[in-house]
Amino acid sequence: MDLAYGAEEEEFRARLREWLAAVLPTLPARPDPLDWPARRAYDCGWQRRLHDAGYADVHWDASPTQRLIFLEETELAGAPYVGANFVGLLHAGPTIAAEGTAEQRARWLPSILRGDDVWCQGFSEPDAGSDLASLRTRAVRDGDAYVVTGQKIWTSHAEVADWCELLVRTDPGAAKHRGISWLAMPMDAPGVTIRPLRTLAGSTEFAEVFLDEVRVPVENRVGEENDGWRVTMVTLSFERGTAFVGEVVACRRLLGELARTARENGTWDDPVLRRKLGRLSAEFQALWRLTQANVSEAQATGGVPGVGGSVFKLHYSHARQELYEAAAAVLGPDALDLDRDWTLDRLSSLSYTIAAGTSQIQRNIVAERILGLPKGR
Amino acid sequence: MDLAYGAEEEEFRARLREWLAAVLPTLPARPDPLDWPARRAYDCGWQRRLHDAGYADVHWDASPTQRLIFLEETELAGAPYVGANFVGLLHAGPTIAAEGTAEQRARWLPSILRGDDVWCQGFSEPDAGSDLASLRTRAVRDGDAYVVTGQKIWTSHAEVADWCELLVRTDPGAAKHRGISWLAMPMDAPGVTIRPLRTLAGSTEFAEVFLDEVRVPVENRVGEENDGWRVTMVTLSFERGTAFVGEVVACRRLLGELARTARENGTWDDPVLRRKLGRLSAEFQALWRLTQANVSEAQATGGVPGVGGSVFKLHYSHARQELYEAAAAVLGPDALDLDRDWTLDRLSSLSYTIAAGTSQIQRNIVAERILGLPKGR
Amino acid sequence: MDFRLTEDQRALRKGVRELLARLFDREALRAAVDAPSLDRELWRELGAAGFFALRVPEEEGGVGLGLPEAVLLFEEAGRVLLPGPLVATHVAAGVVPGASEGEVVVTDASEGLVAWLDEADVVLGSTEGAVPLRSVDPLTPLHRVPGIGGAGDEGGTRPQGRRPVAPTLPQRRDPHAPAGRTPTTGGAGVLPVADELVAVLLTAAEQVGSAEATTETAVSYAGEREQFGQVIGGFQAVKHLCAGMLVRAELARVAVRAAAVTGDPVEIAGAKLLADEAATGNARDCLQVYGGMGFTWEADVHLHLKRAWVRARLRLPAARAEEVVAEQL
Amino acid sequence: MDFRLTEDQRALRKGVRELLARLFDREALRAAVDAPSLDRELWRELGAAGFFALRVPEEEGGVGLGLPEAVLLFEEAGRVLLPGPLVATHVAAGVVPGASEGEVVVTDASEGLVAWLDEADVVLGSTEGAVPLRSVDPLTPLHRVPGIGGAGDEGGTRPQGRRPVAPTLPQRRDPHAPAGRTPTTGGAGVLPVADELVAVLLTAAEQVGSAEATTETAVSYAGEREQFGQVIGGFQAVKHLCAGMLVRAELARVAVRAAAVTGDPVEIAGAKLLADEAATGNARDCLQVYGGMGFTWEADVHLHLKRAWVRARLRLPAARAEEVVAEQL
Repeated sequence: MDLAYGAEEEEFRARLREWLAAVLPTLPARPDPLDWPARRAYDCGWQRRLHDAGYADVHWDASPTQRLIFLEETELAGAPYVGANFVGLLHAGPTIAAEGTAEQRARWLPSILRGDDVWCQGFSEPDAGSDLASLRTRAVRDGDAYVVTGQKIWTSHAEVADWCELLVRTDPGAAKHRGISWLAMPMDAPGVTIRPLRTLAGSTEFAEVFLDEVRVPVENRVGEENDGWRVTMVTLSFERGTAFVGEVVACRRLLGELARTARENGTWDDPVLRRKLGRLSAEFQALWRLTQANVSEAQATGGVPGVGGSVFKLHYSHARQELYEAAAAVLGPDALDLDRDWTLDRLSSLSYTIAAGTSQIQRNIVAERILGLPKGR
Repeated sequence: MDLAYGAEEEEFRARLREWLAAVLPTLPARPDPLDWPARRAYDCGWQRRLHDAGYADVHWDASPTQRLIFLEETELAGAPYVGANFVGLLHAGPTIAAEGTAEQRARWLPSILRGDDVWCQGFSEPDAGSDLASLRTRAVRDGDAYVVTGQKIWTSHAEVADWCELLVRTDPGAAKHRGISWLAMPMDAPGVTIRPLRTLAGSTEFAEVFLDEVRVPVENRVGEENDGWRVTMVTLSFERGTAFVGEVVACRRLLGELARTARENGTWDDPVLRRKLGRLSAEFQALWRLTQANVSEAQATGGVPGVGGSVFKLHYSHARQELYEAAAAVLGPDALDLDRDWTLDRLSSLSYTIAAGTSQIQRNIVAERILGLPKGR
Repeated sequence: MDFRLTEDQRALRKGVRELLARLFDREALRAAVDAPSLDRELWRELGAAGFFALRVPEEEGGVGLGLPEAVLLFEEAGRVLLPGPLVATHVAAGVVPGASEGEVVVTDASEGLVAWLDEADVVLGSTEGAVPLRSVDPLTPLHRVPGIGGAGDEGGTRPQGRRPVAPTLPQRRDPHAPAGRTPTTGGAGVLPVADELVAVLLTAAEQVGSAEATTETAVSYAGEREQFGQVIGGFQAVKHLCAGMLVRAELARVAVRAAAVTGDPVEIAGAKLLADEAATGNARDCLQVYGGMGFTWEADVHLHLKRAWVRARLRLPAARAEEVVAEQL
Repeated sequence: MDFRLTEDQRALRKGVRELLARLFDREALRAAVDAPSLDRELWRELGAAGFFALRVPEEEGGVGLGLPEAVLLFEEAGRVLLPGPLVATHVAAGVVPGASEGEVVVTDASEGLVAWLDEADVVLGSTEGAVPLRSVDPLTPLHRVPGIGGAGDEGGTRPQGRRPVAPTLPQRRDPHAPAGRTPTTGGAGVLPVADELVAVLLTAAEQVGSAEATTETAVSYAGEREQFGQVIGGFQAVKHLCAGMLVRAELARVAVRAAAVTGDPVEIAGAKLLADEAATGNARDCLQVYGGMGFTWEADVHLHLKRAWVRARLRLPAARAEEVVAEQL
């Protein structure tokens, strides 16, 4: 039970902090959220700077504790998010690193780390959400290529991505987890159609991707044919320990801002609200400690994440939604104003109990994998 | 949408109120809660007075609206509860009235109405709770009697009951709902052993009943052999419309008392508590209206209850538990004092989401029978 | 006592439901979302159908019905997300000329907000310095009256085109009575500003309609959507979410309808409280049942949620409603 | 940073668990419930094992460990419902002679309540006019100090046998330091009454232990109890209840342990808040999983719930804890 960081870790933190202080003022202005090419350019420019400063592979090679410090410090400093490089750095990249051939690693990884290539994710389908393994996008072998037809959904950054990590069904006769393969698909291949998907917040953060007889070379398959589900599980579990570091740091900052606003507009005098904010503060503090606990666990087990992520996500998604409800109470009528960040974030927060495994699915995972209760419905 | 009572109903209320005002002061002192024979005598004495005044069959023959008025007025006046006569008046009696032969009705009903005979219920078993139909108490035909062996649990008033409405398995080979029969068992039959069951509130409101080759005459069976489940469903659904009238009236009174206490001890100045009490008051008011709605429905359909009871019970049991949590906050350290009614009632309230169908089972009922969602797990 | 709808009330509800299905079906809803503006033709048709004049006495050319019937109307309006300042215009009928007929659009300031200010002909209450804000609900354009009910006036005070009009409204009115009739019962000050109470209750009725609509939507989706080889409505977690929605909606419905019958201010406040919770809570749960698909602009769930948020803030928000109910304890 | 238990801490926890299994198994628990009185022999054995002297410096005859280790101890105590004024005696060790060794039983007044007053040798804080009350928790006899923290003094002021003893305790102490040592850091007033903070934290640790015990009990019962042809733990409604229990317990556990490491007053208040909620909430949910069987006196669930209620009230109840945490925002 040691919450103090070691000398090496503190040195890492100090160097990073110094670098951030120097580099952040030199960044260009943040792009318009609706201008996807500008966002890509901005995010990739940031990744290039990280690369040149030696931080590009912090998600891959650094220790979980260093990663924690990196995510904490960048968030505290207000540095850009991983943004368009999310899938490349945190999903596809690690998968290729772990499961790809030497040739595949050499082909795809350096451009991810340099911020040259942007990846997106083609996993979910309209009829395969919580039940991802029921995906139906078909890949039929034709010579040295797969011919892929189907539809993907909830694909972020599809419009500006170079590559897509794609799950396809290569054996429709096998049990549903057994007939899936993992492909790297170039997004400019003929037959790929992208349709932006408008969310309830009015933005187009996601897209649908339609695949009509898209030819993907067999050499783009990572892992064995029909072994894609196992390959995918590696991807999905990769950074669970540190997945939420930035978000918890951000929430604690948000809570502070909210308290400041409440003090300014007088709602702080309402004990109902004030005590609510106190309770949320205690919860986010505990979530920060839970993050540290999960990172310590990951550090000790060589980076293999446990199911602590499900425990974390269950409470975090709830607490963050509560945070926006409290914000709405503090803002009063102004909570209906879309030009307030709070309002847009409140709308976005509605996805927290759904995306990346609904709370219902997370509770199943906790009950079955941690508590050992029987599988059932 | 008419909430005004008709002339006949108002007259019924006025007469009842007048009678209550006259009779209540003449009642003996309430018995010690631990003295079961005294409780029986008190409850039966009250039932006898109701009988002599013409109110004995208010649960059977009166209209649902009259029953609503009866329960509302007796609760408002602080009259005794149905107490030891609960099963006779509200479960066994109506079942015999609906399903018994002329001979059975003549044999058992008058003594229930007069408050001469007390009935108890032998339904639940240690391994048959939510899944009542899995009961295992066996009844084997031997000449003109059933020989009954098994164990019942959660039997109220067992120590002072004359009769038990007993569910037994008469065909162990049949599907679980199909092999059950309904018997009237005399509690003084050889082989009946009663063991009081201490609840977490420290009281012995319930008992376990052990049955060791108890002979019950076949003529005591109500309904056909193996048809007991249907007979039971009649019993269980009998007074759903008005089942909670007294409790809602009582809760609204309790809430008023709580507000008074809060005003006296200063906790009323805490907006968190005050607003909580306001919210609870709105909920109990709505529950009262829901009761009226359910009664109106029952009145219109000739007393056949709908599933409104499940909707009611789900919210009521939750709200009433919340009421005691609020009471604990008002009382502060005094909430730990067992000599306060609030504390004992708080403990008893823990059963509300369990007894007579857990909230989980009630949600299944609402989802399947009202909303038409598929049966499942 | 018979709390069920009368034959006439059932017929009224059926008629309104059919009317709205004709005037404002889902296609019209989505068209309105894409191009939000107040449809004057629709407004006049509502007027012609008696939507606004429902409580105006027959001798004054109205329908001559009461609050219970008005509540049924607004439940139906809430179900289909009918847009416009319906409550304000309904309450103004019989007082503001043209409101009854749907010729005049009336809005009002409530809790520092004014809905549909740019489209309204008559504005009740003070809207001084009101500035437009980008409303969370695409179907409810809002102006903000600075300095009232919240975080202040960072928005500044942009000039606006129209002068607010505040005709003299009767200050008290028996909520049982059709609009415009003089109170027949109660001494001075018994019912403070009955019109505002009526507005609160009708807003609550819209919330109830919305809560019922999202319940039905969720149940219907849960009965169709398959995952893990069965419809998701077969999973207890989903079933129990849906059951909770029904309970909330039912409780709010009886509360609102009873408050319409009694007209009791405390009962109205309590009904608003439960109706707000039912509408916002059920829209949230509906979204959870829908999963990702509910998160899209194309699904209607978010429209219900956003409107429910707006209605919850517009008239007697929860904090004050709780105080009103606590007050009489 | 490594938030995991060290080898030593794991060994300590294992040792304490074995010790308590020996000193206070379930049979002993139920015997204590049937005949509640403070077992002086048990108290001395706890003293001999270092339960009270854990944080007293080695040079003063103690074990010389810190708050994190104490928290592990009290988690274990909470798991098995170990009775007696453990927290007060532990905090008094090194200050009140005989406390370290378990020769002297120390209790204190907190929030208008005093636990085990009749059995204690030393009482800290003012207990003037304290009257016995029939405690909801059969294992925690309580006296009520009238007029403090609640509804007043209807109980009157019955005379009592013993005069309260209030030795002079150091008013501030660094919670990182073993008990009795003088503070080495911090200016005047930085940590108000560190002993009270320590007491709050150790009470929270007991709550965490209780929350974990009820989680395990519920899960174990859910894995055995059959209804409708399967164990009830296979039903989603039950599974999800259990999952929620684990989440609450985990969150409270990391909060309490981190607060033990940092000794930060605000973090301690937050930890108490979450621990109270975990203990009471999980006992409630455990009871719900048990159904009727949990409602019996024979099941231990109610003992956890009642003790959790008592602990939640005894030191820094939720309302104040929330204010303490809000204060620093």
